[in-house]
Amino acid sequence: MNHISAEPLDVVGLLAQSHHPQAGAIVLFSGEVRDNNMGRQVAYLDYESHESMANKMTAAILEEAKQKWPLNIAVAQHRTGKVGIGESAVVVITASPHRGEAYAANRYIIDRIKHEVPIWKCEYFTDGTRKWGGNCNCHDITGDANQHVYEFDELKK
Amino acid sequence: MNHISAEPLDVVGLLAQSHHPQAGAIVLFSGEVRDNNMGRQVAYLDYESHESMANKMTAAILEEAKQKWPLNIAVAQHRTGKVGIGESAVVVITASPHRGEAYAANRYIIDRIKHEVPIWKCEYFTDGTRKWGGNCNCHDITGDANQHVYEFDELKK
Amino acid sequence: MKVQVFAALKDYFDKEFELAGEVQDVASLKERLSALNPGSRNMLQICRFAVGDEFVPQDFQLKESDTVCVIPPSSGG
Amino acid sequence: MKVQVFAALKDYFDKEFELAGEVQDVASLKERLSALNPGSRNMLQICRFAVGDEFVPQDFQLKESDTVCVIPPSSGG
Repeated sequence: MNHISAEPLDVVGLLAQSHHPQAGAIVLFSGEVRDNNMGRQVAYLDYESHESMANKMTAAILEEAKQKWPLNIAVAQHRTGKVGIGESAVVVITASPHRGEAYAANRYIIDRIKHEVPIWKCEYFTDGTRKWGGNCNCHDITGDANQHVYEFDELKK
Repeated sequence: MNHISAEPLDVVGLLAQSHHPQAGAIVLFSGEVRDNNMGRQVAYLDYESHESMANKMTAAILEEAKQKWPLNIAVAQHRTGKVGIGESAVVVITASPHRGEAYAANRYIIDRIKHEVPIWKCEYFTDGTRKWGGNCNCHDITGDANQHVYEFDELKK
Repeated sequence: MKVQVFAALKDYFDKEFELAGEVQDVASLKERLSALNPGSRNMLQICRFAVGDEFVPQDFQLKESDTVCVIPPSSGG
Repeated sequence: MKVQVFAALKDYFDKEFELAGEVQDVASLKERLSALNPGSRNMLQICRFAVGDEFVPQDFQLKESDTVCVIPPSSGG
């Protein structure tokens, strides 16, 4: 599976395929484009990636999630190019025998993708301006571009 | 919306409808029937409900979730009747501006449904036997049929 | 009064039946049902009771015209 | 060597360009690029560098034949 897609993500199609006779819990996350950010009206987003690295790194994150939790299914796809309001920019699907693991793994995967995988968004606003945005700024806290503060860790505190 | 359905749940259809211009995060949970439980081979499940109470209580839980978190969407449906392996017995969809709230509210809703809403499953095994099962047994711990130990609370510890 | 039972309780009682004679409150009903079918006693101890779609406490006063639902612990999902 | 930049760095550099002359390691490359376009210095400080799809450290020795990718902090999702 290619984890980076220039075509619209087929979120419902991916969900429809995500069944497993040993999986009692399916969790799906879809990150969709909002019409506003930080008080400004958003027209659309444009995503760019280092595709080969993003693909490999996403696959590695899914593998690590499978090592940590007993997952029957672990799928992730991120969109590139122009993504309109309400469209999906990223989808993560996890399935496991019980629900705790499916939720935890899903959160782990999306948090790591957002912090680590070389994908960038440019916000285009309705006033015609644009802004490269929402960068992971964990280096401000950790002092190291390779050290992140993950939301899934913060939840445990 | 009827939260109790004797017809197969249209999980992908419900997801397809779940968009909102202010929602940056959609989380879907589907509880599906596994082919085994406690080491026994399951043929199918049969769910029964006190439909009018289950409907009202599910609606109330969704309302409470909306009070606790800024949700753009909060949907839940539970199946009744015979549900085969890999079919969905319950679906919960939440959407919010940011992902933390959508995950937390989703978990809160499914945990409360499972503990509180008058719906019961009977497991039918491949050996021809059946068992009313998986009852919430929080009263063993709390001494009160109305006091539950929720998974979403345990996560914070 | 009319009594409705659900799930595992149907192994002990008809799904819906008439209970003749006076039953003062929910606690008394629980005793009556346990006496009627001793195998159901443990299950009844952990059930909740509802009248008119609302859960009612042990001391809830029952009327002859009530329909009482006996609600075992949930096992949905 | 060949340099590829991404996202906000494209406001300072061509997406892909040749850098003539010797560049010893990643730290030196970062200096060369900052000198070339001082407005990019803050951004470059927080970027990671990759050769052959692998992140490389500051003291990674560069070869004339390398293609170096300059990777700003991620902002996917």
